[in-house]
Amino acid sequence: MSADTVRLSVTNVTAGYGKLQVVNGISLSVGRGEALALLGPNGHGKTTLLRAITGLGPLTGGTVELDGERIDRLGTPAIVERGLMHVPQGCTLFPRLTVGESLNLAGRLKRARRVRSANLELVLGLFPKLVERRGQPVGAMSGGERQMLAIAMGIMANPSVLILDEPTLGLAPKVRHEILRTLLDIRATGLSLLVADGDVDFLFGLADTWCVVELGRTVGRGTTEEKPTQEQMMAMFVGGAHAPTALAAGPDEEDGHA
Amino acid sequence: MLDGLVPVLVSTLLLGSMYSLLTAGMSLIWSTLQVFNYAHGAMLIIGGYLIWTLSSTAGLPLPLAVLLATVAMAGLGALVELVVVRPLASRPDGTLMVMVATLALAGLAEGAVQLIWGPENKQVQPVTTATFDIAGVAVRWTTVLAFLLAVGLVGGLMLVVNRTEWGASIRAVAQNRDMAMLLGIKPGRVYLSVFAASAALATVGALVFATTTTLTPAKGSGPLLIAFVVLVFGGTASLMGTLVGAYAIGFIEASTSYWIGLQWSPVAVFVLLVVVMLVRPEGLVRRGS
Amino acid sequence: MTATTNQHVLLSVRQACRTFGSYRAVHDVTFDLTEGEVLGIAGPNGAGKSTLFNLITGVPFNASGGRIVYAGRHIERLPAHKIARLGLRRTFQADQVFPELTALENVRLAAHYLNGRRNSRSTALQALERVGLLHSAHLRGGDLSVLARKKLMIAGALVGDPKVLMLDEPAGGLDNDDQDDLATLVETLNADGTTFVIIEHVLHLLRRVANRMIVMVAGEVLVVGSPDDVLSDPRVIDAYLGESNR
Amino acid sequence: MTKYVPSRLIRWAGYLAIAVVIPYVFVAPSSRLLVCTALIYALLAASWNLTLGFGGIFNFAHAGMFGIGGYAMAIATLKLQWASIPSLAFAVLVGAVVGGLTYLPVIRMRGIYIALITFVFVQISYHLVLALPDLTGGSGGLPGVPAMTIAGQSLAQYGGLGYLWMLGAAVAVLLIVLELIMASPFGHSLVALRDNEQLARSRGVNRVRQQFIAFVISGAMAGFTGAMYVAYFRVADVSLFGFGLVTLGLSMIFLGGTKQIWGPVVGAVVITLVNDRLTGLDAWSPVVFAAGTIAVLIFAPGGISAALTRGVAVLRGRLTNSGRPSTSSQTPQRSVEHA
Repeated sequence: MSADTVRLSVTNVTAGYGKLQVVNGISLSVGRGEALALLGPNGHGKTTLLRAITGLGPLTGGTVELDGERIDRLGTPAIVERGLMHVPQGCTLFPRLTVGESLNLAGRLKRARRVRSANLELVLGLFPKLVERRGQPVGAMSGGERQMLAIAMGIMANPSVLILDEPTLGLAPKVRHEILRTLLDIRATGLSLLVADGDVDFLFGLADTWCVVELGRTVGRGTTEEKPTQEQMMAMFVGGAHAPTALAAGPDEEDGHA
Repeated sequence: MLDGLVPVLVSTLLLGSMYSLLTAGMSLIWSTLQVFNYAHGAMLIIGGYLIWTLSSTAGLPLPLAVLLATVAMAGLGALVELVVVRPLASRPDGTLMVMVATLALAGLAEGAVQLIWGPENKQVQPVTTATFDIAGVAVRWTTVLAFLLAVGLVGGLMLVVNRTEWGASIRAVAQNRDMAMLLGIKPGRVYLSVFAASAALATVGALVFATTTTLTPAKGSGPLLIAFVVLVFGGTASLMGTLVGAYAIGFIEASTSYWIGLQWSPVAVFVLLVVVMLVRPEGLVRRGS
Repeated sequence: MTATTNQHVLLSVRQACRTFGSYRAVHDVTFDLTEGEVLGIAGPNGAGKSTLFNLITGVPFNASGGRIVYAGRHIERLPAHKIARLGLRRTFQADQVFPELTALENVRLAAHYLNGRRNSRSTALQALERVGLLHSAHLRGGDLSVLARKKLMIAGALVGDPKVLMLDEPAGGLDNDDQDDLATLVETLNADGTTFVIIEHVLHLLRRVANRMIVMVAGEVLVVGSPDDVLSDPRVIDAYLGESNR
Repeated sequence: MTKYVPSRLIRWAGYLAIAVVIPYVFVAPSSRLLVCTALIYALLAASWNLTLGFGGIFNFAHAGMFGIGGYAMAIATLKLQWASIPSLAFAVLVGAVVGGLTYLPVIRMRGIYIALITFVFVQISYHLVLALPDLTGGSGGLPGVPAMTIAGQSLAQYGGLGYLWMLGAAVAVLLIVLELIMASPFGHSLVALRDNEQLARSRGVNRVRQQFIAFVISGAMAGFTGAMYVAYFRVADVSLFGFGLVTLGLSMIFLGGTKQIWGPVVGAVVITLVNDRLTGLDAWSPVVFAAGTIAVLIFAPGGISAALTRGVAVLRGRLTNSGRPSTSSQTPQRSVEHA
């Protein structure tokens, strides 16, 4: 992709907690209207990376740029105000707020306020379930409904790049399908997506490019047209088994802070 | 026994109103930051002295004095958050540190009040000393005023917290800080406003307090304990619980003083508190699902 | 690995379930653990694997329903410390140790409360030796490497020869060499007679050490069988990868 | 922790040596008063740290157990006319029982609720004392507690020389006892429960049992301390349950630092000395004192003992020149935003 269409650009980011370095120098970029899938076994740094990008977790090195502007020194509210939204993994949202209140709150950002009613119409159209649930507290909803609300809140923030961490976790296949369709619809409006998930079907249905994270490094990447083999994919998900080939493919190994 | 009912109820009305005003701010801070502000009683005392200065010394009409004092105290509350709470709250052992710091702050406030206003008793003159009659018992109009203030302000706060965007962001920060920040809410600002609102409410509580009893620099511990007891009784999570708890404690106190003896009322309240904690410890601190 | 030759059932789980409000994290899970075997448990995130460990060991909660019999005793209502004292021990995800205590103190604490105060120090040293951490006995838990902390967590569970060790994602966050190291440790301990239940995402590790595998999906047992059969089972590949990647 | 046994014995000998030397260093009555006060507070703060620092329980009730121990002493000597030693033992026993009782409402609670409940406990004691004037003397307190006598010798003789001996020895013994506790599996179980309750429980630790024992032990220590306080100042009154004492004790603990057993002792000594200097300032003294406490909390996390141990570690590193790379080289560009 050419430089002027790059929205989010992550360069050589390291992150971790205390002495434990979880992300060891990851670089990736997401273009306008593009969807990038983040694959890899659990506990290898995907969530830590995503949290570091939006300032929810500590970032120990590297740069993050959004539309050419450095955002790695900004706080989360400022990052979101610039158009980078993040729906964290297993997010419980606000259990004692109603669905309506949550959506309304998500649209109170400066960048979202003027289009709040239009976006509300959009998300209620995408997730009709939320209409009937509007007056109910979020804590009383099922996991699937809550995940839909989380994505809807992400959209209400009117971002230019939306990060989704495990959006299908714990959801039934039918619900996954609904969410996939919705996300494809949103993508079509020009929104960029960075998605980590455990469901390969889902990811490859959604994304243009993929990137595998193992032991805090990217160990492979490609486009969804050149789908990896089942063997390779098992390796991505369960880690290690086929590591020699996967590791060899690592294009950007910077030996950070081992 | 029944002949005491009216005076007990009137007394309950006054005490409950005072207690709900004392506790509402504390409850707001607790539900947002999950800390107890041990300086809350001291803030109330400062508020009371401010009202006294503005009305008795500067000669301003009482309502104006209360208004000015409330605004000043809101500023002081914000300052406390900024200087004392903020640097400590983000530490791993933040809750304990904040509580110890506010405890120290209470001592600081006591000394400061003594330096500024001296150790003598002060009393704020009530707006009116007029009374009216219920079943042969003279009731002060100020009791009615206190009730209206309590229900109006605490009820108003409930409306603000439950119906406005500011209220929603307070609840959002309390329930899920990360997600709140992802919606552009700055937790620091929310905390600041919560401390300001809490101090403002305490100042109105101070009006009732300072007209019913005298002010001395060391009097802050009384209201603080009452606030603690109300928090446990009414459930710490909701302002409605605060309101109910405040009047319940007011009733227990009024009835034990009337029927058993004045010195037994705090013991009765605390003993009941311990019993309640033993029987339903989680029940009383449980949040609404 | 001679699990199948000895048919003595050590742990029997019947219709175990755990609900949180309306959410069913684990639903009607039934399985037997035979003495001497290594049972692997796999499944995608959120399948209820750790919850199953929790309800069996009572930390931090017991099962909401079902029966769990360990060594002839019902344990479904026992508090965690009593279950552990019976010899059914577990580790936790990541690398949890007591950071301010030394490695020896970490294990000695377990020896004292699990195995009795007598000889707790030598019991602890023995456990440290078995996992190969004797040389680090006087280092603080927080100063150890990730692998060493994982081994320390195992050593704490290993005091006084428990019958069953339940390991929750022991290989998570380890590189290939460390994973090998850990697998060797499991094999050695198993050869010495310890029965294992292991939750693991690193399936090749399970393939190496497990005699039998359970794959869980959405709080229920999907497949039980030998690792090779289970890992080539289309239902399992579906569970991990989705239907179109078969 | 247990590696250098000889150095531990040397340290203990040091504690005892200091206790022995103190009476000869501080001879003037005013300085003896100050030192005795500091030692009593050292007992209070160091024993409080067992539940608060090492147990990680937000226990504000220690001051209440201290006060009850003090009243037990006063009642035993004045109302029951008991001798000093049985009275002291009675106060220790009462403290232990009250400590155990205090834990009961705490059993099912976690974290911050404990701070509220235990604080309220102190206030219940305050009001109970006022409500039972026949026993406690009400707001007038119980003045005229006799000076402690051991083997017919009053500790108050020679400008309180006996108290100085006894309190110095008590602090030294308390430090040694606390060290023994914290080096034992019981002490480790408290730390384990504080740092990782689930892991601790799965290692056979029964939370309720261990913490109950901790409350009983700390109650006994507090009872002893309160009894010594009352025997030294010869009066028990409601100020024992005052707000000020809670604040004072907590300030000592956090100024000294909770990580080291001797930390609160250092805090107690420093604060007693500072308070003594501040008495000339009248109402300014609580202001300066509280502001100082808040500043310490904000700017010196870990307190004096943490600063000292850090300093010693740096010095040691310089001396041995082990060439260990500084771990702080990776300064984070951005830590998690908290405000």
